[in-house]
Amino acid sequence: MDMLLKFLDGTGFSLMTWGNAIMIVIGIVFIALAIVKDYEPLLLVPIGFGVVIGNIPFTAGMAIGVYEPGSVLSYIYYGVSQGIFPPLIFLGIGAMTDFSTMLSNPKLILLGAAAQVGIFLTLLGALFLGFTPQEAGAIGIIGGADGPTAIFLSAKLAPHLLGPIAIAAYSYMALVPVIQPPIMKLLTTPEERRIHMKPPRQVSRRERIIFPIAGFMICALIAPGSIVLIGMLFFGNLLKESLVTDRLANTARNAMIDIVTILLGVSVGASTSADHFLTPQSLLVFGLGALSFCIATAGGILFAKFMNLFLKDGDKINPLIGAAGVSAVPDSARVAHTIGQKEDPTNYLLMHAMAPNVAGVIGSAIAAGVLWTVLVR
Amino acid sequence: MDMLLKFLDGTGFSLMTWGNAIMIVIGIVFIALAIVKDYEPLLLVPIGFGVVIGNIPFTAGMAIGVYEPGSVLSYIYYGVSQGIFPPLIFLGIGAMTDFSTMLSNPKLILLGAAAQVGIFLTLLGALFLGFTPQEAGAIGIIGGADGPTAIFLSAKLAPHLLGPIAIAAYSYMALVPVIQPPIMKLLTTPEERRIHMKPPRQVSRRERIIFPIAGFMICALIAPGSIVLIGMLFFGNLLKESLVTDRLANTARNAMIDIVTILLGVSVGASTSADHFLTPQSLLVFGLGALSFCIATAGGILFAKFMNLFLKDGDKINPLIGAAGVSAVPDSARVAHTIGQKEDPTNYLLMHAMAPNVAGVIGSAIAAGVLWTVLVR
Amino acid sequence: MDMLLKFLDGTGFSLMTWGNAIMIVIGIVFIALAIVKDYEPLLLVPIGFGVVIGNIPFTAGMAIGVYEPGSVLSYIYYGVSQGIFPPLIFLGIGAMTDFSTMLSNPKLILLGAAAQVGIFLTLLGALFLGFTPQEAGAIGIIGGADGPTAIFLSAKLAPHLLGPIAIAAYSYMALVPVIQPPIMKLLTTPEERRIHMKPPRQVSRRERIIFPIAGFMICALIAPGSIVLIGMLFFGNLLKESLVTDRLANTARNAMIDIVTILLGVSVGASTSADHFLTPQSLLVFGLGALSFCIATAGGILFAKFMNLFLKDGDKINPLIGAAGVSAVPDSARVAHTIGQKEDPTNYLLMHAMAPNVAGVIGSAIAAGVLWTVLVR
Amino acid sequence: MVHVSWQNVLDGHGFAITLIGMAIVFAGLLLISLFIAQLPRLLALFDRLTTRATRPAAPSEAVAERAAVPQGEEIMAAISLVVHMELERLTGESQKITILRRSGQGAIWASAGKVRSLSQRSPHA
Amino acid sequence: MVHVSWQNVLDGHGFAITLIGMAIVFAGLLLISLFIAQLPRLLALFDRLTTRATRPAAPSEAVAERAAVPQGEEIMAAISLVVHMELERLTGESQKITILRRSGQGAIWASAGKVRSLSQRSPHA
Amino acid sequence: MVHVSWQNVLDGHGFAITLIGMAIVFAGLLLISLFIAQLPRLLALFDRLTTRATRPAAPSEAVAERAAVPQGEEIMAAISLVVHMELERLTGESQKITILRRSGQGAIWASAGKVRSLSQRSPHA
Ligand code: NA
Ligand code: NA
Ligand code: NA
Repeated sequence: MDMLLKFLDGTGFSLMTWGNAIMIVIGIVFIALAIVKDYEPLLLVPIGFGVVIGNIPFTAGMAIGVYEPGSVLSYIYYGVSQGIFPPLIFLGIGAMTDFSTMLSNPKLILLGAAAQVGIFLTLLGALFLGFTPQEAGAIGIIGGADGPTAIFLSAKLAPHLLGPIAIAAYSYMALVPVIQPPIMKLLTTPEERRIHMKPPRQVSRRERIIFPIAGFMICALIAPGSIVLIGMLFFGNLLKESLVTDRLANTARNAMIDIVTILLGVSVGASTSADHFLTPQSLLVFGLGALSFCIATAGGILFAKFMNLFLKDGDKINPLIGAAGVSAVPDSARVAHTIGQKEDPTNYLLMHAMAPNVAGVIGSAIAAGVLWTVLVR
Repeated sequence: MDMLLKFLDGTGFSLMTWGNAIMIVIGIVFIALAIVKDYEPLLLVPIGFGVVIGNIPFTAGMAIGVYEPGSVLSYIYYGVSQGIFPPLIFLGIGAMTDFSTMLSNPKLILLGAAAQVGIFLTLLGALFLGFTPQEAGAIGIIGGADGPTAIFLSAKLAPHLLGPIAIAAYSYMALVPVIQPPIMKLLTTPEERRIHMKPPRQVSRRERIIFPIAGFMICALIAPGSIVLIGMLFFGNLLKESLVTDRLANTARNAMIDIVTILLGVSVGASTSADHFLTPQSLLVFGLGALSFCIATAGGILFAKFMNLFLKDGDKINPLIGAAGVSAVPDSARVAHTIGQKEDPTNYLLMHAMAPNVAGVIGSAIAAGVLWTVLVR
Repeated sequence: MDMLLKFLDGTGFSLMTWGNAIMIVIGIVFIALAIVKDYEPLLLVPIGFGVVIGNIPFTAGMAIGVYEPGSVLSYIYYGVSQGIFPPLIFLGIGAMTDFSTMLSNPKLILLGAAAQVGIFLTLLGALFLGFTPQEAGAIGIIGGADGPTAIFLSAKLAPHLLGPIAIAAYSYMALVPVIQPPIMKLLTTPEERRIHMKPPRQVSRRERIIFPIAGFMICALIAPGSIVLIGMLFFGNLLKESLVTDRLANTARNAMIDIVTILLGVSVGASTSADHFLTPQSLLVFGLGALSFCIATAGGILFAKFMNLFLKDGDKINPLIGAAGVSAVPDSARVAHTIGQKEDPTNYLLMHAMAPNVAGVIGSAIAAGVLWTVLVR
Repeated sequence: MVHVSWQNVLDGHGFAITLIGMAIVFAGLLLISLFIAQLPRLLALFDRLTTRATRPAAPSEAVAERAAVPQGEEIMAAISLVVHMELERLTGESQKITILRRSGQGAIWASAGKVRSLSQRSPHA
Repeated sequence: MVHVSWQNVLDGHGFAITLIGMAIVFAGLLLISLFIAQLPRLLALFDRLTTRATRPAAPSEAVAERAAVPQGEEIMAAISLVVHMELERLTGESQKITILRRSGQGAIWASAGKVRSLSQRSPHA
Repeated sequence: MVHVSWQNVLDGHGFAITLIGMAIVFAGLLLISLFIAQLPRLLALFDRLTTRATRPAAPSEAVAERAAVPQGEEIMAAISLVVHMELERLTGESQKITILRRSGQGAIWASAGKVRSLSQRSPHA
């Protein structure tokens, strides 16, 4: 009888808190958004289910939760907390990314740099609100709109904020089609949105092979903190472009990235138990994260308009594709394309937008490298 | 010359014991059964070869064996001893399991609960024979007829018995077509075996999506010890049923589960070196394990007959499918189907038997959660 | 301003050494050879890019490099330094190797034994040059022409030489089409090169199933140090040949071996930072490695000629296939075939050469087992 | 070795564990069973509530089903492509598949819908 | 740096290691070679012993080979299915494949043999 | 909780980090941009230097492209093979694929080129 009472005391029903209930609802909302609205389902379904798993209460000390040493979830989460999963995901992303539009129009790369202003202005805001420099750096990187980069940097600089930062980064990436359009319309005139761009030139195989090697060396020499992320990204791309290692590229962009995505998603989700997640800090992180996406979008657009001041008439950039510089591949490029087509249905911006889009991935990885180097203790 | 003698002293020929030789023969018998009789080859081939590997004698201290820190086999075995592999396998099983017949006929779920009586009566028997409560719990779970569940619970409660328990569980699962039929015939009349059941109704996509989430929450709240196993099972099923994460489900049920199955099979096999395995305790474990399968089968059948007392004529359950409640998916469901067809070749029980069959997986995972919570030290 | 200076001091430009620059060029040469000359691209591309990654200088203490605890590269390298990756690769190799030509002509197996003389004579040379016995053993194994075996043994005996040994082994394997032909022409007469061999007999499924089990037991009993490597090789082959575990064999020879190859290649490459790699010892390792390939080739050829002294006229062995005994599957078998066809275009030696070729894999794994047992401290 | 006796069972709380265990297992599966039995009714209720508020609530499923029926010429084009790609896969010269895929980029220009597949592959960055 | 000399080789037991090593390698591969050479004879002996006891001992291989020849209409059905599935795979909308597989469950009702594939997928639980 | 104030930003070197960070990001991507812009010119220069030394320098690409066009009868043979293999894959009896692959070894006898695929699979040993 005693045993039964003791067991019932340990069930989830009696240990359940309001916080857990709220988080479980959030997890279910994530799953529902992914399935019904098709918002980044490959991430929101694992994270959402992870949130549900992580908020079923349990008696402490049995090695069940993410934060208990020896638990299965803690072993999986190790790949997150040690920053192992993000580079492996970058390897797969590299093996599926086509840099050729970027190679055919190198000046668009700068738009991917300009959008990183979101990272640093958000860092200023976070400092202003009283976060430590390390925390502020980790929060700022949400504006990079790169899940793996955000997780990697938070794991290094502010592991206690990893949950909110990762969730914020992936949520806003899923919400890019909602966040960006109003800013894009606000900052561009209908004439600008109607600008047609020249079709990109054909890029040779040799250029595509040399680029990942040279690109890696430039980034890594200038910001050694980005060696691991950028290295894996370009290594994956070399596996793809060399054509002689196609079977490795195939595995990297299929079985490998899928396995890591599943493990990363579910364990990041499970790390958001209410007692760790439902804090005033998390709210601030989410607010700053939203801000950073807006600033980044604006940064890309405005820099495109700035560049147009120096460009000849036929070469002008459609400033909408500046918004794609935040990365969130390929959603923000699609948003740029869609907004452009609303103004002029004959305007195909998609491939042009891919150039700042993939440059944005490189840009935020460099930014993460800089922040890591400057802020590491 | 000294060196040669020393080397020859270290070869397997001079260190070989009778125990090793017996175990090697057992390993080869496993492989032969798998290939010739087609008994669960995906498990018996890796386990059988693992048994051969684990019983080649070697000089201690060179970091070769499973139990020597720093050896390759010990690193692989870590996934077993820490309970990491079983949840990953459940993830893959979830991604390949179709719960729709269960959803279409929910009362059959109770058969999957009834069959778990095998677990608890065996626990009583093991206690009676002088095993500690922890050991008894781990031995009882053999009756769950779930390899990963058995390994997970033994790793937590009685790691020194993991080898015999895992081998017993998988052996008897392979022998389900031999163990169950006599009991089924003994406990049912020919009229009962001829009972036809109504075809299951069509289940909507929404039901299949909601079920893994709701089912997980019910199980996890009532028995938090089952969070990890049940969580991964239903997470995998959600990946499959949501349809928007099909590529993740595909990887989970192919590359991922295969890799883990290979590593789990060969390292569990290799953990059965004669000095650890050939003990009187192992014999008792095997005896109790056989008993538990018989009790579980009887439990499922008798509960079906008990339910029939309360059901109207057209709704009666064919008690043969009660035997499928032990899980051992899908072998025991096939056995129920085959025995039913012998009595009446027009009777297709297979899909009906799948309902208690998959319910049995959930049932034994809950039982494992309860045992872990109650018995953990 | 201070911060900027401090940051600039930490960039790769200011920390770059001549050593790093040389190594980066070497890495790029590896990649170029792989892509342009098609020399073992699956290995040289990952290793080459790893060399580039490992030689970008960085501020110590930030957990970036392979040798810094807690870095991502160090976690990946763990699979190399603990010898975990090589057996997993052997598992995949076993699952893709067809031993049937070897089974159909068992006397050719001895050529795979004779070629291992390269290992031991190189060991003598290394001892002579002042290497310790452990180092000498690890250097000698380069002559086995098996990447995983070389890595496994160096990790156990001389971890500080792992980089040069692994690079040497894979480089010379890639260069087999350059190294072997002159030796083959030097040691054989045109008449010998024109010897035709009888087509191999058909091997039954049962023979192919029994071989991996029996072969493993023979090797493991005679040289227990080879249990792990040989065990995984034959386990993989059993998965393939049993036919009932085809899905496991498929995953082992695709997703699994690809993932491990990527991680092994890039982390071995990254372990060659100039300060660890550019030493006089490395030069000696490369010199001895080249020697060992030559000796191994000569050993196989000469032993074939020796065997011919005792064989009847129709049964004589074409000594060219002796060179395939070094393994380097299937390159050295192809070389034997090509050289044979130059002398007589109607002579198809390829399948005959596969027999010593795969026997050479087993031979060098046994040799590694012996060296490990004799030299382990 | 401990003695074989019923005292062991009592000392180990065997009967309590058995009763609690079976009770929890039955409770869990009974709750699931009841939930499943009510689920169609709950969904019908939910549908009535939502359709009253907005018109067609879940078009995604309809879209998916419609999209599942490929148009005539698409099929013809696909047959040749499939065979071509498989042919290449079988000959082990997978490089060419990549080349082929790349040449398909011209088509991407004209149709935003196809990019969905790209998104499904790389949702992280 | 140690001196370069033959003394090193002697101190390191170089010749003993070389001799033992080559002896073991040869012994191992020689034993394998002998075993393989005798294997057909052993199997023939085994077959004679077993066929005397029971009749046809290894039908599994025969079955496998027979099953390898697909019947006419099966092929026709498969061509369309393959093309249809590949088409879907190429368009990246893999959801539909699942739907298709599910509709195939009607067939499972009638043929127990097909369930073998399910078993080969999930043998753990 | 620390006060909300601009002093925090100054204490945390916020502006320095921002300036350095943006500078480095721009520098990195600008360098890449410049490099890419010059790359075609560099490659043309490289080609002129090498073609002066030796004749056709990069035949591998040409070979790859030529090989990408499969000959007529090869395609016909492939169609049946593909369908046959896919059929087997779909029925879940993958053993047969292995048998088939094995029977293909006769062909390997006659053509060394096919072994390339083997090499691409197992380059380690
Ligand atoms: Na970005
Ligand atoms: Na069960
Ligand atoms: Na070798």
